[in-house]
Amino acid sequence: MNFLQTEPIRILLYLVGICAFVGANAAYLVLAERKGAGRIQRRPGPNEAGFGGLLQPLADGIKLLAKQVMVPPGTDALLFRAAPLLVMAPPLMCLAMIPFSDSITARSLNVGLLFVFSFGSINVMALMLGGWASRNKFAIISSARVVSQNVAYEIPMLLVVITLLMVTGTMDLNEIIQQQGGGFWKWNLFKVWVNPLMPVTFVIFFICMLAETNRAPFDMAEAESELVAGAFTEYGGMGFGVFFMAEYANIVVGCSLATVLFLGGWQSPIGVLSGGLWGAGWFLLKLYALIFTVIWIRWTFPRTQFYSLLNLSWKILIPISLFTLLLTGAMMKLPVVYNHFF
Amino acid sequence: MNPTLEQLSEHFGRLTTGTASAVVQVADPALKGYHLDVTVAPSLVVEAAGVADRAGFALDAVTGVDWLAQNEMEVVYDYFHPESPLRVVVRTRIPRAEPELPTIAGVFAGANWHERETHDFFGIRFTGHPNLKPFLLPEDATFHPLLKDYKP
Amino acid sequence: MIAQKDLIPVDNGGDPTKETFVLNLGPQHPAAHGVLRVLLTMDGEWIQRAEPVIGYIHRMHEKMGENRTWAKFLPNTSRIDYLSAMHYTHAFVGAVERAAKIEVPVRAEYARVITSELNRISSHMVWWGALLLDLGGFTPILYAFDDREKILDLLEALCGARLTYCYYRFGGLYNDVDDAFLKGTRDFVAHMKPRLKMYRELVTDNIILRKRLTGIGPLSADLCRRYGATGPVIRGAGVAYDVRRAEPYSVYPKLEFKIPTYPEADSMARYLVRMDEMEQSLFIIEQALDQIPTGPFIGKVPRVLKLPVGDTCYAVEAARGRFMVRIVSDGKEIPYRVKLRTPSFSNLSLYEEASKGMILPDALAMMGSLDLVIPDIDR
Amino acid sequence: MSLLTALRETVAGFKSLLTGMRITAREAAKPSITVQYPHDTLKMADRFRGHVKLVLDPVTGKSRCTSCNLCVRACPSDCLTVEGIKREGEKKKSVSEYTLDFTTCSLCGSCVEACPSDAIEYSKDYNVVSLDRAEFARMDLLKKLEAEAKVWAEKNPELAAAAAAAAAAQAAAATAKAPAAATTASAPGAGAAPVATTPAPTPAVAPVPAAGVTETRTT
Repeated sequence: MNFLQTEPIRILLYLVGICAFVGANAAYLVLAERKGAGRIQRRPGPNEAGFGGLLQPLADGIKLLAKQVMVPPGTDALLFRAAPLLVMAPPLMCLAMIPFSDSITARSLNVGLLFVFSFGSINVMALMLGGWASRNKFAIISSARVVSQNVAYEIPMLLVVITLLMVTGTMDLNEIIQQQGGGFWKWNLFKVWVNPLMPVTFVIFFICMLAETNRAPFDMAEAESELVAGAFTEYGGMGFGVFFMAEYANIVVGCSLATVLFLGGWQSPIGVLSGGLWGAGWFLLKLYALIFTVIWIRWTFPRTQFYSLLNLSWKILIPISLFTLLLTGAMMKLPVVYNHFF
Repeated sequence: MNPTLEQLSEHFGRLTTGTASAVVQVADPALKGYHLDVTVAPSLVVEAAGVADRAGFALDAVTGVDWLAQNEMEVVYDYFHPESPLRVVVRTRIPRAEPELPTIAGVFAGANWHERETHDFFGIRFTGHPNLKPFLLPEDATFHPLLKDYKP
Repeated sequence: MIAQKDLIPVDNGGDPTKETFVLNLGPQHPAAHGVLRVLLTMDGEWIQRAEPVIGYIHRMHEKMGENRTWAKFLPNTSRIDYLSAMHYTHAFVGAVERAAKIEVPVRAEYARVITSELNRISSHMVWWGALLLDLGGFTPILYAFDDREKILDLLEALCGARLTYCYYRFGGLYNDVDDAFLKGTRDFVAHMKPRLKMYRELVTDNIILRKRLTGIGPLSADLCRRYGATGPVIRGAGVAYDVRRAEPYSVYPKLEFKIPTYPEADSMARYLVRMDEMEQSLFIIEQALDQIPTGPFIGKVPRVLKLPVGDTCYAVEAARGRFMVRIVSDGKEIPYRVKLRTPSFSNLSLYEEASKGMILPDALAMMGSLDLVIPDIDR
Repeated sequence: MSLLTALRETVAGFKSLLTGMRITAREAAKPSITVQYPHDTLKMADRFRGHVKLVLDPVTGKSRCTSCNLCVRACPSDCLTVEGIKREGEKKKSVSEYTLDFTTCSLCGSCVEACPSDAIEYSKDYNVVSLDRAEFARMDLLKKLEAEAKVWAEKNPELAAAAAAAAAAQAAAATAKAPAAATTASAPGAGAAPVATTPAPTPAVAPVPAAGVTETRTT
C-alpha cells in the first residue's frame, strides 16, 4: 500500500488510468455518437459487430490500424506526422487536473483551472499544423478558419471563467467543487443571488466549449460538405484516427470542465452520498449527460456559416459575458458599498 | 408592359437585311406549342434576339437541326415570356459546309452555354462567342454527334 | 475540358495581397451533387470566378432519340432527371400526343396529375435533405427519405419502379390507377400535412438555417430572365412563372393552386418557394383525387406511330423548372430530332455570374438552393 | 432600441434551437424504421418490374413463347435474343433460346407490353447477385424456366404426367403424320417436347389459352 502511494508509481498509475479512460471514451463515444445519431434518425446504427454493435469500435480500430499511413508528396513530413501527436497531448494533460471524485485526481494543483486552459489552447495549434503541413487547399482554408474560430471563442470562454473565479475565489478545481456541496441549488449554475445571469453564463460556456472542440454546429475544422474533410483531408489510417480520438477526448475535457465549474463536479445533487466512488458516479453521470447533449446538438442543427460564427462570438457572446462579468462584480461589491454608506 | 401577339409580329416583321426580311407566322399553340414562328436570315439572329429581349422574353434554348437532304443546318432559338403566356420560335438556316452564325450571348447571357452545346453537337461556330470551348463532349472530341452523317 | 491557360491564376501584377489560387471543387466533392466540377479562382475564401465544368455523365440522349422509334425513347425520358421522371415522361408523351393529335382520356390525365405532383413532392424532399446536407445538417435528409419512401412505395405499387417510372404512354398510362393507390395517396396526404409542419419547426424556423440562407446568393428576376432560369429559382425572384399556368397542359386548368413567390430573390426565398410548393402539390393531389372520373386509362393510338412533318414543342413544369421537349419529325417512324431543354442546365448557367465575390460556403449554399441534378444538365 | 431588438432576436433564435432539439428528441423516442436487409426483406409489390422472365404455363408446365420476336423489336436497348425452332406437328414456332443481356436492360418493360401471348412477365427477383459478369450479360431465361418447371412438376405430378402424356401423344401423332394429328394439334395443348418421354416436361410451346389445354388434358 505504501509502495503504491509513492509519487512515481502514483503518477504512472494515473497516467495509465487516464490513457485508458481517454481511449475507452474515444472508442465508445464514437459508438455512442453513431448510436445516438441512429436513434435520432430512427435507425438502429451499428448493430452487426458484436451484441448491439458493441464491438464496432474494435472493428474500426483494426481497420484504421491496418491502413497505410500516407504522407502525400510535397508535404512537410515532420509536421504532418507531429500534428496527430500534438493534438492528442493537451486533453491528456488536462484530464490529469480533473477531480473525478474527492479522492480521485491525478494531480491536484492550486492553479488547476489555469493549467487546463493553457493546455487546452495548444489544441488549435495542432490542427493548424496538420492543415498547413498537408499542402492541401481545403486543409489550409480549414486551418485558417479553425485558428480564427478558436481565438474568437477563447475570449468569451475566459470571460465566463473569470466571472466564476470571482465567485469561487480559487483556481483549485477540487476546491471549486467543494464550495458547491449540499444540493443542486448550491451549484454555480444556480447561484443567481451572485449573478442572476448564471444560467446564461453556463449556456455561453457550453457554446464556447462546442466551438473550442470544433463540434457541430461549429465544426469548421471538418466542414465535410464544404471542405471535404477540412484539416484532416490528407490524413488516413491511424493519423485520422488520432484526430478523431482527440476530438472526443476534447469533448470529455470540455464537458468535465463544465461539470466541475457549473454542475458541482462530484457533488451529489441531493446533498447526500457524494464522497468516494459515489462522487465518481455523480461526476460521470453529469459528464455523460453533457456529452449526450453535445451529440444531440450535432444531429439536430446545420453548420453555422463561418462569419456568423465569428459574429456570434464577437457581437453576442463577448458583450453578454462582459456584461455578466460586470454584473457579478457589482453584485459582489454591493453589500460592501451598502455597508459603507448605511 | 407585356407585348401582345400583334405587336410582336410587327416588331419581328420589321427585321430586314435589305434583301431578305423576316417571315413571321402565327402558329396555333395547341398544335405546335408556340405562338409565333419567325424565320430570319442568319445575319439577323442577334437583332431578333434584341427584339425578344426588349419585349421581356427569356431564352429557352438554342439548338440545331441538321437537314442533310437540303444540305443546310437550321438553328432554332426558343424564347418564352416569364410574365405572359407567349412563346416565340426564331429560326434561321445556314449552309452545312460553312456553319457560322453570330452569337447572341451578348444579348442573352444564357445563350453562352446553349451555343457551346450546339457547337459541340453540330460544329456550328458562333462568331464572337466569349468562350467556345468543348462543353459536354470530351475535350479531345473531334466529332459532332448530332450531324446526320455522323457514324460512331 | 480546361485548357492550361485557364488554370493559371488571375494575374496579380506582382502584388501578393491580390494573389489568387485555383480550387478544383469536384467532380467528387461532397457538395457537388453527383459529378459537377466547379473550377474556382479564389482570393482567400472569396470566389473571384467560378466556372462550372460539366459533361462528366453526358449520355447523348438526344442522339439516342434519333435512332429509335418514338415509343422506344420513352424509357430514356425517365432517366434524364431521375428525380422528376414523371414530368419528363409527361413532356415527351405530351409532345408526341400534340403532334399526332392523340386524345387522352380524362382519367389518365388526372392520374398523370396525381403521379406528377407526388413526384414533385418526392423530388423536393430529396432537395430539402440534400440542401441540409450541404449545410451540414444530417438528420433532415433521413426524415425526408422516410416520407419519400411512402411516395416511392405508392408509385412502385402503381407502376413497378421506384425511380425510373416510365409510367405514361402515348394516349394514356401504362396501367390503370387502382383503388389501393388512390386510397394510399389520400392517406399519404393526411400523413404529410403534420410532417410539413415538423419540417418547418425543425428546419425552416431554425435560426442557423435562416442565417445561412437569408440574403445569400441573390438572383434577380432580370438575371433569371437573361439566363432562362425557371422553376423555384425564378419564383424565388418574385416572378409567378409556372408552366402549369403559363402554358396550361393536362387538367391543370381545372385545378386550383397558388404559385408561391417570394420577392427577396435570395436562397431563403427559393427554399420557401419549394416548401410552399410541397403544400400546394398536396392541395392539387387532394382536388385531383376528388375529381378523378372512371373510364378508360388509355386512348386510341395507332399501332405504327408516324408523326406529321414539322416540329412541336411541349413544356411541363418539372420539379426543377421548365422542361421543354422539341420534337422534329420528317414523317417517319423515327424522330428526326429530339431536343431536351432541361431546367437545371439554365439554372446552373447563371452560377458563374451570380457567385462572383461570394464566400465559399455561401456559394455552396446557393448551389444547394438551385437544386441541381447533374444528369439533367449533362443529358 | 436596436440593442433590445438584437436581444430579442437572440432569444428568439435560441428558442428556435430548443424547438429543433425538442423535435429530434421526440423523433428519437419513436421506433426505428429500418428493415434490417439481409435478415428481413421487403415483399415486392405485385406490379414490381424486375428483370423479365418466361412464364410457366400453370397447366402445361411449359413456356408460351412462340418466338415471334415482337419483344426483341420492342426493346429499346437490344438486350433480348430469342431463337425459335419449328417443330413437327405444330402450327407455331416454339422457343429454343431466350437470353437477356441484363447489363444493358433498363427494366422498362416494353417487351412485356409487346408480347402477344403473355409469355413473359416481370420477375420479383430484385437481389440478383453473381460473381461473374457473364451471368448477367447472358441471362438464360429458358434455363430458369426449366428449373422452375422441375419444381412445378414435383408439386403437380398429375398435371405434369398429363402434360407429358399429351405431348407424347402429339409427338406420336406428328410422327404418324396422320391428317388427324393436325386436328388434335390444333385442338391444342402442349407442343411436342424434344424428348417427350422425360417426366419433367422440357419447355415447349403452348401457344393457346389455358382453356384449350384443359380440353386436351381431359381427352
